Amino acid sequence: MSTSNLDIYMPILILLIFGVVLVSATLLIGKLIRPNNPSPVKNQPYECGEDPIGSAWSVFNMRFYVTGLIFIIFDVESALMFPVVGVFKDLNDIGMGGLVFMELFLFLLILAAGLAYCWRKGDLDWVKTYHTEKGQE
Amino acid sequence: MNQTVVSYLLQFEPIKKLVLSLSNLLGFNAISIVSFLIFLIVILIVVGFLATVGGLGTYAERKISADMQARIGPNRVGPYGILQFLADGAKMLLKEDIIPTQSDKFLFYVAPMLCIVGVFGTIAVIPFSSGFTILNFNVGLVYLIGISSLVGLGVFLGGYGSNSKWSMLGGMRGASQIISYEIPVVLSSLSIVLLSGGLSFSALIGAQGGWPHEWFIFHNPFTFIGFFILFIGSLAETNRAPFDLPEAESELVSGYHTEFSGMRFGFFALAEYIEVFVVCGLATALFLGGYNVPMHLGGDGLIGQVLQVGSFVSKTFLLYYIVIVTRWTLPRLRVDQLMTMCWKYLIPIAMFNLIMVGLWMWLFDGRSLFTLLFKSASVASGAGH
Amino acid sequence: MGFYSYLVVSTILFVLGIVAVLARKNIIAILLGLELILNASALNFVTYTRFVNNNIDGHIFALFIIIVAAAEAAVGLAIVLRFFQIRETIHVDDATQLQG
Amino acid sequence: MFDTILFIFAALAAIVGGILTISVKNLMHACVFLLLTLLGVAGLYLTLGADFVGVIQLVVYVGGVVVLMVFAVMLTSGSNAQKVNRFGMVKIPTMGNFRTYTLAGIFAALILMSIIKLYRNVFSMARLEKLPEYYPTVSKIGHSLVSTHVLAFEISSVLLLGALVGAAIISRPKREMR
Repeated sequence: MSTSNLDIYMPILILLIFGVVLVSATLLIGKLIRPNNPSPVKNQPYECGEDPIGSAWSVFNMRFYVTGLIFIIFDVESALMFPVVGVFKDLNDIGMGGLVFMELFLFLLILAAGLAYCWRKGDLDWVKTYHTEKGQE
Repeated sequence: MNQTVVSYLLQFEPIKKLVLSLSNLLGFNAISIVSFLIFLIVILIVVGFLATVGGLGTYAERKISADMQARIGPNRVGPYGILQFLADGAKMLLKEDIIPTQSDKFLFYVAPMLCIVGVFGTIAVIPFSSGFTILNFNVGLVYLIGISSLVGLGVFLGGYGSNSKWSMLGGMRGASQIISYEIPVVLSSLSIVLLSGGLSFSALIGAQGGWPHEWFIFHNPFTFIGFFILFIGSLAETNRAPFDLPEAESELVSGYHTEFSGMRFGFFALAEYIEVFVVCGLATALFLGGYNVPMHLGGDGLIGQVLQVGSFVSKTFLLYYIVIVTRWTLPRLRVDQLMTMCWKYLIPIAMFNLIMVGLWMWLFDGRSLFTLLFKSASVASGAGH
Repeated sequence: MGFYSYLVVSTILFVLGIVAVLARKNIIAILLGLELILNASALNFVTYTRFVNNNIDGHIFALFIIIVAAAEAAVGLAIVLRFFQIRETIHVDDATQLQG
Repeated sequence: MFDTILFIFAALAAIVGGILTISVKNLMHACVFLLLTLLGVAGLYLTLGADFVGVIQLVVYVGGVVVLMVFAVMLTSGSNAQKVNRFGMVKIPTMGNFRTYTLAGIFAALILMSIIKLYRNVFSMARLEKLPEYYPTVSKIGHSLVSTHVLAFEISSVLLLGALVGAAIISRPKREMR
């Protein structure tokens, strides 16, 4: 006697729904018992007592995007490496370890080249320095 | 393959009998209903336990910091102030819920929910013991990494939805920090997957032993470095000091949850403290032997399970303590230092580690350093005779 | 659940993606529609693997679709951001430089 | 019974998320609903027995692509959100209006018809008599990635390298622009 196959995903669904329900229910219950006296000043965003100037949804610095960009490439890379790394031990036991190691090594080497390129070109630097022709700055 | 707590409990006669009698009563196979009930009960227990851990985490944080700074800390509610977290929770529930007029109401609701859902999703695969793991998913490690990335999105949307400059900066920093530090964590856990040859937590932990020399942290020099990379990355992923830039009190007021009040803030805090437990559990499971008990004490029975839970939870709490002490010991990094540390130190070292662990695996067939040393020592002593 | 229900879901996703690509004028919204289309196609591959021929190739195809989608999102969004820096807009009708 | 429940939840999440993704006016909300769709599709993968593809969907899409989308939305929003584009066509620019949706709807109906025509072949295709048991896919995927599909595995790293370098070049600030 064992659980049927898809039943194993039950806890995941229960937990996700539980999280949603917990947040909604607590906020709903809280609505009944907590005070609610909004005022225009209270509902301002907090900026150390000053009146806020403009919206915060303004154009941000590009470097956050560059971080996300390099991240997603490495994220995808690790996602692709998970199954290969997972079978490395099995294949090593039957004497194919060298081959798989070489494949992994090549894969990592190509991506390390990408990282090295970004490093060399200064994409990894947070404080960007721009080299002008005159060598100033 | 996928073991669950239900399949463990079904070994016992009373539960089998319950299923059979219920099936006879209802006229169809009641296994799904019974497993649903068991899952619900176990999940309620585990979530209650982790919520208590999260609450006590806030208490421990304040008490330990008080000890380190020669203060007393919370001491009014209950003995030694241990019930302080309940008082805090009640206070948060009763606080007024302020939503700024300029903010995005939908995101204000979604952001704490994403944090809570992301953390609760990880609970399903935490390996408390060989039997009492809620779900021993055969890709548990990847699942944990994937579902916990919801937290980063919640942090960002919380900062964005507030429409306040401080929140915005905090959310931006938080998101870029969390995603950046995910890479070293994934790379160093990949090296452990390489050694154990499986993606489920039972395979990862089963490849280790009860004694410290059988743990993966002491398997070879590279995994020793890998542990620290994973631990640093975990600290950064949970926004703990010295990486608490998203909520840096002294520069960003309170970071991404500046505008959140009452229970919404409470959810962020709860998610953070539970996530610290989860990542400490991850480090324990990957590097510190997980739930293994030395000499397999207690066997496979119920006593053995309790000992395994004790082994896992005590190691995790030790790491939790280290996390808290670290917070009150080290100063905060600057943003550029943070990014430099991630991209120029941790990731290259982690990639190098992965390759070297692969090489070690290939050359020594996955034998640990201690096994090799013992063997050479016994060979030497055998030659001496 | 049966074969058809998965096909219905993936078809709906695909059509929704098409609608997003055609109706929206914001380049990022168009990219969101593209993600829907790619998801629908990957879902179809996995469905065929389960119901038609039980080999693993459909999963691998889905895996590579996900990978290519991620790479496409990275490059596409980089182009969008560059375009925004130059033209200060992300309206697709403003991207007329190549008209000559 | 639970497979049906899981399927219904996942399919509802996917479809409702998809409809909201293409219809809401706020782009950031559209990204959140895209997240719902992606979670739903991950759930559908799980019901199809593709556990590894499902969790990779979580890792790559939820952890990566959506974050990137959200970053891009934030980096391009702001100053000129209410500006009319230079053709002066629409009040709220960029998110489409009734006319574009009508046209897209007609076109999508045409595409739907051709898809249904294509599906006629699919429906007549020989299918498995008995559905296979669920099995762990990750080791099979790993084995085929190092044997049959090894070229795709290695070339995908080149693809990622190209994407990284290309996107880094495109998004790099020009010197004179500051």
